[in-house]
Amino acid sequence: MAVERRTDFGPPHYEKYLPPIIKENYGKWKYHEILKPGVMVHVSESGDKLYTVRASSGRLLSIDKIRIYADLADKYCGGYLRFTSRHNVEFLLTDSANIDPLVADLQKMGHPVGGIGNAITSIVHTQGWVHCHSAATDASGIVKAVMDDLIEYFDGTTKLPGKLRIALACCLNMCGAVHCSDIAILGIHRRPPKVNHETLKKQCEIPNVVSACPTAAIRPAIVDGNQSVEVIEENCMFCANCYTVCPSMPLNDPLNDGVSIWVGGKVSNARTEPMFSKLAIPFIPNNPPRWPEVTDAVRKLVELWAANAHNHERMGEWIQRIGWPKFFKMADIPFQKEHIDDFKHAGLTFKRSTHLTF
Amino acid sequence: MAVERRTDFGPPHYEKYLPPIIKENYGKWKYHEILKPGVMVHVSESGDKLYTVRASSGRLLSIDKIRIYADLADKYCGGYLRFTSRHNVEFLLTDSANIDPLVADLQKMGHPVGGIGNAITSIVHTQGWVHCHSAATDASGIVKAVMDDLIEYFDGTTKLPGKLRIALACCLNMCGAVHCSDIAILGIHRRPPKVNHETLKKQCEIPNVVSACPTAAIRPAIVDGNQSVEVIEENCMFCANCYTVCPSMPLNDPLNDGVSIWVGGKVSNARTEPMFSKLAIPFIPNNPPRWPEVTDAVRKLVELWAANAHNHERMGEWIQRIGWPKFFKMADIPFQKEHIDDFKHAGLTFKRSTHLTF
Amino acid sequence: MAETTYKTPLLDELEKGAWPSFVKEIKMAAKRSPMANDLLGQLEQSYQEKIGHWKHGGIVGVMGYGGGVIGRYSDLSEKYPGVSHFHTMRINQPAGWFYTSEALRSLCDVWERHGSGLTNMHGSTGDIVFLGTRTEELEPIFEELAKLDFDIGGSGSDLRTPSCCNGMARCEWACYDTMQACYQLTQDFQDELHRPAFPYKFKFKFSGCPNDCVASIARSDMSFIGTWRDDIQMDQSEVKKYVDGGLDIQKDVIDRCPGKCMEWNGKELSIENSFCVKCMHCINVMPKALRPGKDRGCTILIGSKAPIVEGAQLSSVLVPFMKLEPPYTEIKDLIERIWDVWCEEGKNRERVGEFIQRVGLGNFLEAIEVEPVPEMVAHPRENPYVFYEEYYEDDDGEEEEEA
Amino acid sequence: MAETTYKTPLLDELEKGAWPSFVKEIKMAAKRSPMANDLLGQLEQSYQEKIGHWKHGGIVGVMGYGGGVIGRYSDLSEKYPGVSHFHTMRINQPAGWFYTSEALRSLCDVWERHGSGLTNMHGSTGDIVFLGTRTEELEPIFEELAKLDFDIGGSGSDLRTPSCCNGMARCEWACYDTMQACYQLTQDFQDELHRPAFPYKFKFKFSGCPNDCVASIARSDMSFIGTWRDDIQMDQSEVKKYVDGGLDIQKDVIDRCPGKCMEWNGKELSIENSFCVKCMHCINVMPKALRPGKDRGCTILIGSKAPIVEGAQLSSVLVPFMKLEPPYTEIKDLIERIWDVWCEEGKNRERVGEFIQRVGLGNFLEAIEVEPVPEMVAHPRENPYVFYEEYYEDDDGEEEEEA
Ligand code: SRM
Ligand code: SRM
Ligand code: SRM
Ligand code: SRM
Ligand code: SF4
Ligand code: SF4
Ligand code: SF4
Ligand code: SF4
Ligand code: SF4
Ligand code: SF4
Ligand code: SF4
Ligand code: SF4
Repeated sequence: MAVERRTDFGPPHYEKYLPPIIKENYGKWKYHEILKPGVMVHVSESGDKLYTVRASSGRLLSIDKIRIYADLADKYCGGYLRFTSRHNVEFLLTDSANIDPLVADLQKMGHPVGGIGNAITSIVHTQGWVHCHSAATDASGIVKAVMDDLIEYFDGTTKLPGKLRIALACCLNMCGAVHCSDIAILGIHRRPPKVNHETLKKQCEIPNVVSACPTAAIRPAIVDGNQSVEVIEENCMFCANCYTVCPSMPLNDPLNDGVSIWVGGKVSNARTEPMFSKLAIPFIPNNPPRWPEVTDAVRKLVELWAANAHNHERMGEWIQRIGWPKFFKMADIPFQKEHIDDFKHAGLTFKRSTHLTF
Repeated sequence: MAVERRTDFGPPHYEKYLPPIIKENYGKWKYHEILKPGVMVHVSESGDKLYTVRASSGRLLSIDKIRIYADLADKYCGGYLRFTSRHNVEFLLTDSANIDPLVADLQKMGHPVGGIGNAITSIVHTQGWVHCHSAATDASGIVKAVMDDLIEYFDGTTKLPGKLRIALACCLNMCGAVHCSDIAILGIHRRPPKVNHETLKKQCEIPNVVSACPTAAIRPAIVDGNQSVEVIEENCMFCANCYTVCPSMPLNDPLNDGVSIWVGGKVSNARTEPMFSKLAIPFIPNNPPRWPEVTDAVRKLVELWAANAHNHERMGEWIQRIGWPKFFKMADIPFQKEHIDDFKHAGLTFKRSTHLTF
Repeated sequence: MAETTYKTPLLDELEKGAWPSFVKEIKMAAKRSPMANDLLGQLEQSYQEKIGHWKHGGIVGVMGYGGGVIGRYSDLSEKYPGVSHFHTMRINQPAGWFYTSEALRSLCDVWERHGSGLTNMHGSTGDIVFLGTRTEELEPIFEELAKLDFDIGGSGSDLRTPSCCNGMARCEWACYDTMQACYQLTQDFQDELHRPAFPYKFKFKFSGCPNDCVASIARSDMSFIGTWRDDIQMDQSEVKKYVDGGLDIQKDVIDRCPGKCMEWNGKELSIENSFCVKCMHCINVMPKALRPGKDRGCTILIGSKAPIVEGAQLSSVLVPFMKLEPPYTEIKDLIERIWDVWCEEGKNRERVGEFIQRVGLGNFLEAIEVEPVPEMVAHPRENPYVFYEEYYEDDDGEEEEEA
Repeated sequence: MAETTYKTPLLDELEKGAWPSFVKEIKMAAKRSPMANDLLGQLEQSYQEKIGHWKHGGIVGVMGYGGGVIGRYSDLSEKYPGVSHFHTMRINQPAGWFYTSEALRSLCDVWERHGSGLTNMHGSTGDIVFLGTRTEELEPIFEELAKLDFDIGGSGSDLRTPSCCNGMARCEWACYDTMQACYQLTQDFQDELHRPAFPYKFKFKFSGCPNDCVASIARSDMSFIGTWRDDIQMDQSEVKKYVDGGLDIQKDVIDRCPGKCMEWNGKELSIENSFCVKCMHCINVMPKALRPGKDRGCTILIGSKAPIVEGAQLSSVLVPFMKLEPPYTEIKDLIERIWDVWCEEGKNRERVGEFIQRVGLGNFLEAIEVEPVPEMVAHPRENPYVFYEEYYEDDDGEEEEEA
């Protein structure tokens, strides 16, 4: 008989990977200070100091690059490093003399150091054309183009009033959880699913397909003798939930796919409660490889916010203070029908007071 | 041939009823001052002064009382008077010497003078058992009992931090528009309609009845050979919309009807945007003639607000500042399932942050 | 007339106390009116039994009018014949609820001759409410009222009796002439007021400033609320007097300003008016020192209503700013476009606010030919479910119009 | 291995610029891996055509596990055979994403042997993502990973790989031990993580304080966010230093405090802690001077998710305050009660947040045996549509239980 296969052992225990200084000061950190862009120190009650150098990883990493990280970690910090919740890489140093050489090495290899404090940090993003079947746009490409353009705000060259979080999701599934970002770049379809009537009955359960549609745009139908479904096109708002449950209903369409831009979301409870992002620019066509209209639009938004926000005022807090009418005017974005919510709770987004500025 | 009957001539022109001082200063008022409880003066750019004495009318007035008002108006102010949007009567004087005698006369006849400025003014209310078929409680009786109890806040004996508006509606139709009141007293049914299967088919259109129900609690049924409807009782939330469209579905029920108390609504745009009232006390049984549990509950709420609110802070603004958990604790009201919204937009009333106090 | 004298031990309890007693009023009226007397009897029984005794209303009215009367019948009419019919008449009040003693007396006289002698001054929509009469009295009442120039108000699925705050007549803050606007639109829409032809009721209310003293934002399908576009008028010396008089201007005014746009340097108040949201608070607190600006008009909002059926709504901004002045052409055109669309596509018993939510504000605006502006929303959409209306076809690359 | 060298003029544009280039990474990997090479070719084609070339995923996995692998096939597999299979493996990251160089290297070695050599460090749920391999490699990879103690993460309708901020390991504000809690609950719910048996996915995220550095309130069905109940710890001399150092304490701290509970008298800062909503702002601005209180624990919130289908949600308060400490019995019991109810009554593809909205939070609380508290709501209900559950019967006067 075979040896029983080991399963369900779970992830390795994190303690294995903690540097000694962390083990010793676990739960005993007292305060931190930002020393320069991308570099901070945490000071323990014991007086111990832990230096962190943060660099952009790009997220999509080859094993070659990871091995280089490992080498750097060995060289400067006993082999200890981590990644952040926004996919940056962080080196954990105890010797402050190692900071500058490490930073220099990272910069040399094209991994800018920064993203700490009042800065723009890495864009949380998703798969796009690199791996996902649902993508209405590419993820890595836009992210690269946008961050190339915004690098001054990552590496500390240009100061900002507060943190600004950008996220990208390549379709409405929003794996990048862009719904609560200062600026969100969201891939969108704009053409209803093209039903493949020949494969549908085989690949999909018709009742599931019908019930998948939040706007009841799908109904069963016999087409060319096939049991299939039809889409009432004017009821479709391109969520692609039908496609998720049924491969025979693709929405991907080069002519109509593109991105929308959303602003003013946040996650932290700092000052204001967490907020959803709101629609700013309904549609920008895909324009690979560098999506110049998207990088322009994002830069304009960043600059507008940077020039006008108070200290520690996130994008959404700033807009809340000045009001959306002023925002649309200052951002020079035409306000359109698309901006007005018409989903289930739409009525609650209407302006139900006379608190207006002129 | 008969003379053509005059119709559609509309209300009389208001100018006929304006005192000369108003005609002369129409649109030219400069400022006003509150002289004492229930008495204010408006000063015109011309220097003219118009004194207003406001008294509670009670709203349900006999022609005898109206004639007495008319006499008072003749005696003190050239026959000019008006009623307010909250059903108080206002006498419009030009001679300040007439103020005190008028106030004395009004008080003598049981019509307290007050309600101006930071005070409780008359309760906007509805018909109740005096005239309406839908009433889950009486209107005038509760209003009388509550205002007897709160008279000190109307006549200026006890000062308040701001305006406090109470309203009463005897059923969910909310003719008293209680949905935006600092304190709202709302008649509620708590027993599903008792269907009169014999009359239903004759009196009502079954499809209308079925579609009248917002929670789909009604379905067509044959009962004892009659075409009728049945009510899925656990889906009924007692809105009585079915009864409005169909007399054969009464909800009135002495054992289960009563009132609920709502707090924190406002209409004005002053400072904060208008707000809906929120449920404070889910149910108090009808206890005529003086509804002591209701008067107690209202007084407690008024006192709590009065003792704790800042200047110009309406009930809802105060609660917003301290938070609902503190409100429930201070008001000593148990928080129950009933307080949690479960209608269409319920999810938007949940606490979606960690902004809590302990 | 032979009349029962009812024992009313419960109601008698409501003659006590400082507040005016409706029981006393009914008793006063009962001295002369058997209807009022029987109301007393029936009401006492309701108090005993904790239930009303009115039947579901029937349709009654005056000739040529479809609204203005609420039919009401007792379910104890044998016991209380005086209230076997007990209909309500809604009489359109004069704008601002101003009266002369003479006008009131003549109304009382009509009501003494033909009804219970009981009224509401006023109903919560704003009408003079004549409380309790018989079907056969309706026409004579109307005839007599007509002679006094008093017409009937609305009820049913029609325009309801509009109402307004006293505005320019007695308030320094009125930003447009509420009483004139209310009067004029009432006159111009008499047919809509008297002949129910809408999907459901429709209410106008006119408030002269954002204090909204007729609760228009909460209680009318179309709310006209005065406001201004330029700077708040300030008299610095009067500001100073308030402060010297004990006003804590920082705490009670500046810290409460929703625009966060005021500053007090110990001597002068300054306001960054481009951030002022016209809330009225500072003006309310210092009426001698501050006044609304001079470029005045109103914000028009749409859709408020009580909860039945889809939940209560406050009105929402439709026109951020409009001068509301005679001959009111622009606003009347707008109203008619709204009614056209709503009458065409609204469901039975669907208030305009519910209708807008069902069809979508964007679509509604297109139908009534109003451009969307950001002032209409608290914020743009949060969900990505956008009904983009056009797409390109693969074959020809041309934009195609959908829906 | 015979390999095409693709011309990638469009992708090459993305090698330029200051940000790390994913194209460079793919090219680096392509040197060794035909899979990565064909990915490059297919991606260039996507860039030319503005469309992805992946087929709808199929179900693939490792023995005994129902999740953790996302099947992926090219729709151009003849042209790009290297990506005919291009499955993703989700590897459960160590809590807090801490590694040693050695651990990373051994992961790389596994992936060099069996996959494209491309990864995401990390996926947006938090997993180590191995990007691109063939079905037949899955089992060998798992075997090798197991030797390294790395297990697979979640996918499909199961518990997804939990993640946490670095908490006590490197942050002075952690109010509970996020890494321990994350690790322990992950271990304790291995079965739920590996064998999809829920109505839909379910995510845990752990943040040590209300700054919420893993976005748990926006991205997890159950959000654990550290907080405290007592007073903020203050060091007045450090406060003074910040002010002396140029901090505008009034404008940048006090005026921005949502609890409106701070005062600065020029020398000392005072906080009315009973009004502090634990937002972290003042602490964030003055980390040397202020610290969270000492009575620490966490707020547990439930239900956040992306928009599909009912619209996006943030998590809402379920437990205002709980000590989150070993052996985590109380929280595990609660989680199990929640899963029981949701598994029993949730519809297919209904996230727990949607489920709660459908059945009503009150009913949900009853089912999971949690008492309602006002902290759970932003405000009590505004609509009067209350499902009172009991009424008296006329005949016997006894209270009857409904529903
Ligand atoms: C390393 C990381 C946690 C981890 O375990 O990986 C982290 C670490 C720290 N965060 Fe964070 N945050 C991290 C993601 C987040 C996120 C999540 C996200 O962005 O997806 C948030 C919520 C963002 C949002 O609200 O949309 C977040 C909101 C904060 C805030 C609140 C900022 C605000 O004003 O809203 C602070 C406080 C501050 O910076 O003043 C904070 C503060 C900090 C401190 C200062 C905490 C400390 O004392 O160690 C750490 C370094 C600060 C910095 O990056 O500026 N961290 N922080 C994450 C780094 C991400 C990155 O690579 O850039
Ligand atoms: C006479 C009347 C208008 C009318 O045409 O009939 C009126 C008249 C005045 N109102 Fe009003 N309001 C009147 C109903 C209202 C209403 C409507 C209601 O209560 O149903 C509101 C909205 C209430 C709400 O928000 O729920 C209202 C909200 C205000 C406010 C804002 C108060 C606030 O802080 O929220 C002010 C400003 C103030 O008092 O500081 C105000 C101020 C005033 C002033 C001072 C305006 C002026 O300069 O003449 C008038 C006398 C003040 C007073 O009563 O204290 N009036 N006022 C109404 C008297 C009702 C009564 O008999 O008590
Ligand atoms: C008389 C009056 C109450 C009062 O004592 O003041 C009243 C009385 C009735 N209202 Fe009302 N409503 C009265 C003002 C209101 C208001 C307040 C307002 O207009 O400012 C509202 C809330 C605002 C609104 O329009 O939403 C109001 C919202 C309702 C509703 C719910 C409408 C909704 O869309 O939610 C109904 C139910 C219906 O229409 O079927 C209703 C229905 C009724 C009916 C006709 C009962 C029925 O189910 O058919 C009541 C007749 C009572 C009777 O026998 O006398 N009444 N009703 C008010 C009219 C007097 C007047 O003309 O001046
Ligand atoms: C790989 C990853 C994106 C990434 O590049 O990082 C991802 C990729 C996919 N997600 Fe996701 N999701 C990923 C994190 C998320 C997140 C973020 C999070 O967990 O913090 C969300 C938003 C939060 C949430 O759970 O709501 C997310 C919300 C979705 C949804 C929408 C779920 C909803 O209830 O609204 C779907 C659609 C579905 O489940 O059918 C989805 C579906 C998918 C599928 C499986 C596509 C599908 O339709 O079946 C994607 C496979 C892509 C591929 O081929 O590689 N993915 N997905 C992330 C997982 C990596 C990891 O394990 O670390
Ligand atoms: S956001 Fe959409 S397209 Fe992008 S990875 Fe997620 S499911 Fe795929
Ligand atoms: S994309 Fe969404 S809205 Fe359109 S048919 Fe599919 S499920 Fe319905
Ligand atoms: S609130 Fe209800 S019971 Fe009262 S008058 Fe209006 S419809 Fe009648
Ligand atoms: S009272 Fe309301 S919820 Fe109950 S059956 Fe009638 S319409 Fe439905
Ligand atoms: S709404 Fe404004 S203008 Fe009208 S009475 Fe009230 S305060 Fe005066
Ligand atoms: S009107 Fe209101 S918003 Fe404008 S300055 Fe005065 S208080 Fe501020
Ligand atoms: S969530 Fe709080 S405890 Fe965790 S890393 Fe961020 S700031 Fe520190
Ligand atoms: S944590 Fe936030 S709410 Fe509490 S005192 Fe500091 S700033 Fe105010």
